[in-house]
Amino acid sequence: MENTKKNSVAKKILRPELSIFIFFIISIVAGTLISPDFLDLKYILSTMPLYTELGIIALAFTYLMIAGEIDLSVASALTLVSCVSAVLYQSGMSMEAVIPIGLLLGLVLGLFNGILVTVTKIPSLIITLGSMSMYRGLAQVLIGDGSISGFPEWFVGIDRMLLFGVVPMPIVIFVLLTVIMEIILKKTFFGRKVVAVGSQPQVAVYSAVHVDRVKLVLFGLLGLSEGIAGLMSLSRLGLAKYSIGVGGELDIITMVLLGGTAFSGGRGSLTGTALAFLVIVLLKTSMTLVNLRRMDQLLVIGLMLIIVIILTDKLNKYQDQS
Amino acid sequence: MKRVVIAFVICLALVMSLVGCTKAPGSGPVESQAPEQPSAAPAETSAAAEPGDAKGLHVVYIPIQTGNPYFDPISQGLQDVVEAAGGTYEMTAADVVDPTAQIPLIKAQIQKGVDVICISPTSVDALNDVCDEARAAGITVIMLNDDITGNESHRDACVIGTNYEEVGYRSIEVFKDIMNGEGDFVVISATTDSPFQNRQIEIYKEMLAKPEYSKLNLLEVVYGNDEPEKSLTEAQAAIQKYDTLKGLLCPTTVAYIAACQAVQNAGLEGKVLVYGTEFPNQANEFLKSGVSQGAILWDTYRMGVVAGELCKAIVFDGFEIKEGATFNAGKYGEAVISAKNIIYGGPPLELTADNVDDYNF
Amino acid sequence: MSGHPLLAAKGIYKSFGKHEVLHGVDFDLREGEIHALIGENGAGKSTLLRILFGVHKASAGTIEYKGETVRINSPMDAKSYGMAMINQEPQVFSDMSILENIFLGHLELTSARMVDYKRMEKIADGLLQKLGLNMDVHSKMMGLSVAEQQMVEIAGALSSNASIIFMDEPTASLTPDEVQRLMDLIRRLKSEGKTIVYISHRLEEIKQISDRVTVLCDGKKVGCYNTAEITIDDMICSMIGCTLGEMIKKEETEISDEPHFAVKGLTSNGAFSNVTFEVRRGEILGIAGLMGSGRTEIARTIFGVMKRDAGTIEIDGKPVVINSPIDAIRHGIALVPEDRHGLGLFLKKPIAFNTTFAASWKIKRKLGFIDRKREKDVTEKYVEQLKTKLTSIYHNVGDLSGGNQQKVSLAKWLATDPDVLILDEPTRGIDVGAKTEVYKIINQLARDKKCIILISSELEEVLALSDRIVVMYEGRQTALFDRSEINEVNVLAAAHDFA
Amino acid sequence: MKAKEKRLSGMALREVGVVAIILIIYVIGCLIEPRFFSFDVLVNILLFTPVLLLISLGEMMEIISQNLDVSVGSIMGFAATVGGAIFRYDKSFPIIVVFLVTTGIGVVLGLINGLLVTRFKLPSVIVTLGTMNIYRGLIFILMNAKQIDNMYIPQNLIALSQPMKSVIGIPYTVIIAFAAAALVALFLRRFKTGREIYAIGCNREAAELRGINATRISMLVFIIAGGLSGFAAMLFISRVGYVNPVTAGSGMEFTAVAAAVIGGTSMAGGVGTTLGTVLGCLLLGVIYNSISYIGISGYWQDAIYGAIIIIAVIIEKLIKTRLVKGQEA
Repeated sequence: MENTKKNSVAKKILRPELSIFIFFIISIVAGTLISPDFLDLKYILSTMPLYTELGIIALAFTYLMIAGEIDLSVASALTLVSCVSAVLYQSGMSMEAVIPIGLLLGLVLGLFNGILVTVTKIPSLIITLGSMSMYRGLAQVLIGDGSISGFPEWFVGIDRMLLFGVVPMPIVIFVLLTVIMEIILKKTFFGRKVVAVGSQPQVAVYSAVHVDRVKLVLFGLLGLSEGIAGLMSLSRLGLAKYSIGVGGELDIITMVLLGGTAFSGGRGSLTGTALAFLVIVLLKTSMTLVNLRRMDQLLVIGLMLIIVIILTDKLNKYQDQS
Repeated sequence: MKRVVIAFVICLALVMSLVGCTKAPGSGPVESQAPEQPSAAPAETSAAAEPGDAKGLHVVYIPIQTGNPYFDPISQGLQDVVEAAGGTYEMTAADVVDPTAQIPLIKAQIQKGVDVICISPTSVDALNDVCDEARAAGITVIMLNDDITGNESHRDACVIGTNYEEVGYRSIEVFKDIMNGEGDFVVISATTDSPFQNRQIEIYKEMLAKPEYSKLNLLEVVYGNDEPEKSLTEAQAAIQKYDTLKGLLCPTTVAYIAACQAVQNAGLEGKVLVYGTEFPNQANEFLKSGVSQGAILWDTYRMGVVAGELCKAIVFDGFEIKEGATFNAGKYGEAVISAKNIIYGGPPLELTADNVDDYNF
Repeated sequence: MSGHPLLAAKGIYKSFGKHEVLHGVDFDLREGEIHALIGENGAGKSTLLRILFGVHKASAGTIEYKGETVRINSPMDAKSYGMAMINQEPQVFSDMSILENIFLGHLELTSARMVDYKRMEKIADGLLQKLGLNMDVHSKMMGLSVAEQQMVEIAGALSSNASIIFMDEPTASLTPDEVQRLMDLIRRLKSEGKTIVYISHRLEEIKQISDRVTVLCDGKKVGCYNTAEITIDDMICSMIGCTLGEMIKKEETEISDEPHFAVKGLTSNGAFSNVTFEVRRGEILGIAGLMGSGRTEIARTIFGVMKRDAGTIEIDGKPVVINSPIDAIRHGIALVPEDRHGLGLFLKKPIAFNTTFAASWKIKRKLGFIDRKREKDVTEKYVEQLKTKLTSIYHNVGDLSGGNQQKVSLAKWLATDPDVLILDEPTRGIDVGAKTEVYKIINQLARDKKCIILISSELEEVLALSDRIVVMYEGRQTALFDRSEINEVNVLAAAHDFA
Repeated sequence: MKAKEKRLSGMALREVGVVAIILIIYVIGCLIEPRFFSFDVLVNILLFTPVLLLISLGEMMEIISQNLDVSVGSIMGFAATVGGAIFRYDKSFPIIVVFLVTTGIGVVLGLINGLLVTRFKLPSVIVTLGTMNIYRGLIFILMNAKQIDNMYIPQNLIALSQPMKSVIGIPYTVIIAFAAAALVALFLRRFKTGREIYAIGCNREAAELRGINATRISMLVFIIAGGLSGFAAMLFISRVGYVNPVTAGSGMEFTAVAAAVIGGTSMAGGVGTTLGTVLGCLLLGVIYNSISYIGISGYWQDAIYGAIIIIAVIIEKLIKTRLVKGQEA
């Protein structure tokens, strides 16, 4: 009894998110160590919007990965949305009209993957490997490697709309989404279905869950987030270009995995992903401050990814056996 | 316990990798290429060069991309001048050619409060806001090698390698001589939307309209997207398609080397002539083996030096940038500011089998 | 014969996670004998075999080969001692040729270290002939029947010319004449001096061929007898600790006359065809048959997991359409699947999570939020009712013992308040104590006027508990016995389609 | 016997299909641009394959053994940069030796992947996503991000990929690559280990019950894949004539997966043929060239590649389901 009590306490502490939390601390310490200009909340806040778009997608991606699927086409979809929206606006459509269309397009792009995966039962990894290059390809076909800009004043610069004069809008959105989605995952039955589908699909089927339907919803959700992110980047940059967010899918997957979500599905948390998002932002910011070359940054992040996965794996194992 | 150990290991690993990387920042310590500190340098500059009195000349250069050799000489030039003047020089760049990638880099420099930011912009319009932000923070923003055409108001000045118009006219002239004024040729460009490329092609066409060029016949303009494999395939296709093809004109370095390889592969050295923009070290073999009859470029190192001198002038003697004003460009003498605050680094640099060995970049 | 046994296990303990399945079992194997290993499901037969073969690692105990203690950590080691294993569920490479399925792991090589297909073909043809099979060794494994796959695996074990062959219920899915052929083969192997360990539920087979019998019960060794000196009844007794009598008692319940649930001409292509029966409230209908006879598939089809190709499912005389478990539950049908781990429970999720998962409506507030309080109530209600032993309803199901897991699985489906409850192998892999409780529960449910369909490979169960019994053979319904006609002989005959 | 025919039809169907697509595209190409119909064009198409083929072969083995390695591109880039650096240091360095060096580097990096995957039981995609970045990063730390210019690359290496310099008019790189393919085919069909690669991909548990050391095998596969990528690095240098540490081999991993999958390698593992992968590469090569010859904007390339991957896997799915049905009936 005594022992089990200790166990449960230990369990509370040694949860998968722990590993990323450790890194959260490390990244702050390391950041302040390597650069005096680092610890400046205003500055950090102002750099966050640059990554928020990926962060938002990462949230929906967490759901998908908990359900045991993966989508490599996320960054490409983001780009395609922003490019199509830009083209539509250029062709004389009003921005008010473009926004819903952009969101809708995101939804469609997500569902396209979802339908292919659920209908053909082909691993999502390979399906989305295809759509990844297809979506970006389409964006390229659409506007070559030029760029489209010149959007209405009110639309451009979402990252410069501040809440309480310090917190940029994208971050507000990100935090809100994190909270809402975490609640849905942990407190509602839909959340349970997602977890169930990911941990043991067969059992889910026998427990009267439309596995495919759940997955479809999640792909749709992801698509929607891609739509939001696409429009956000359009607003932040005030331009669309086919090369925007190249390789973003890696950053996103990195965030999700860093957050302690199991690649095999069945376990994960939005808080973890949000933390991971912060860690990535902090690391990138501090490393950029000392003008560390991006390739070296990749090295650091790649290294961190592997370490965290191993650690999370250990923690998960610990959680399973009591 | 085991977990604690692991956690510890992580911390170690990360911190170490971080430190390890910071040890090799920017382009690392490189021996100066500019041998003599120009004697013509004005007194106050040399005074400023005294260490200790480095009243914070802090210059950061942000090229388009890391690992792109084109920018190395530019960076070198900047570095030599700035460090000779006792200032601090840093270079940082993104790993992908993504217009958004440069923004956090610039933000970081603002946060650090450097004096001058030199940027080779990835996009003509993605940087406006962040540039304004920088200038509002009292930082001089200089476009380097490329201008943000149409958004000139968002930067203080722009240093480009040479008058690119001149390069265009010069290329087609030389090309005509190589072709003995007659024959069919194909232009292999980068992408359909690259301003520089399109301007060059416009100039070619403008010249071709003239009577003395009448025998020169532009068959087609193809685009290699600046990818080696793609450019190569395009070049091969061109050679395949046109029996009468006599020349390949390439306003981009990737296409130039691809063209040379295509000609070699087809065994048409000397029968299909190649001319275009290329670095000495890349063109070297092809010029000597007679695959290519010539190449044109601008002295990128010189461009860097001029930019560096400009930074010095601005920070040390509050040099004011306006059209017509001149400043001392060190060993390259006076540099003048022309329209739209553009400064030309120097005249075009023409490479032939004979002079290519004189340059190493 | 040398003093030392060929292979001996001393004081083998093994536990999976929380609960221990082998408590210090001894086992010895003499050269050239056929040694039968019997015991109920979950008695630990397969586990013991898998430990000897290096698949599992024993928590304690030693293994001796010809008197010397050896370490067998993997099948690789086992093979090096000349062992081969025939698995209960055939382990096949469906995308590869039959030939390779036979030889993988010990491919024949030419002098040039290349795979020698010619030679393997010859050997394979020989083996398949011995087994009385004719199949093209180059065709792919995919599409073979379970029986055929089983035969191929047997051929595989033989082709490795192992001296010790473990057979884990090789006959479970075979037809009588296939079984006969296998028996002959085993005798021939014996005459060739091979040593064989043989697991089977078919005690008459064991009587037929084995020299010695080791009986396991609840992970303990009951004893080891010379087959000649022990009757089948004794075997049964020692297997179940002689408690059959009081263990399974059918409590009489009054059964309503008109059927509540019925299937007519139910067919699922490739699994079973034209199955017809009806169940009345308070009645227990047993479905008997060999493995692969289509028992489980019937359950799955009724529950809407498998495709229904023909026939109707009726409730109170009205046909209902069931295309998914969702429909099934809506019509008050529940299935407690045979495979707890693979199909029944989310092992790494809490007991409360599992108990309430299929009955979401009971714990949902508006907007689909979960009412923790009600979740707790529902769960505890069934913990109460089924006397599930646990420390906290928020611990993972995986931490419970097999018996209690099964109870949670039951609770999960009872929570959906079904009228028709299909129990597929409700006592597989749980200890005797738990079994008796499960039987009590089943009786209780019958008293609660539920229609119960009981599927089990343990004949005693079906015989003792059922009011009526449907017997399946190779996907055909061979008989439907009323209480009066129910006896072992009839059912077995029907199950083998004699008569 | 019926089963046999089905098997043939099943396997062949796929290859025949790919061949058909290749021919169709080629014919269309010829119709639109008559000059597309020439020996030199065929050579150019072949010239496209060597680097991709070698990497795809490795990727194919990974997929057959139920792994996926997205770091092969970075491995090639890494090896190429080191190889180039050697030449920059001494242009007259014996090419054979450098071949060995780059291959060796590939082997080591592959080994690292393999260790991480097998020791820590991590999904290979994730591990290699990590190492993909790490390897790329290492290039920069080691090479300081400097391009190795054309003038440093020995001519006789470049000559390997020049038709004119080859006695039979087909560049040596092509011959080398196809020879390698032949070896891989032999290895996979005729050697114990080769068959065991299929076995662990088909049903790992069963394989282990048969006493096959699955860990050892998948380890080996990672090493082979790495080695092939390292070897490919030299062909890359020979083809491109200089090494840019950023672009060298980036994105290659996805093209390689595409080639393998188009060639009929099943993501489910256990299925895939060398011939199929070779055809996959050729298909991509034909598309690549015809795009240029017909004069379609290069912008279409990625879109087309992506679409083809998706179509390919769906076709595979259809064939498979049809087969299973056929055999059940």
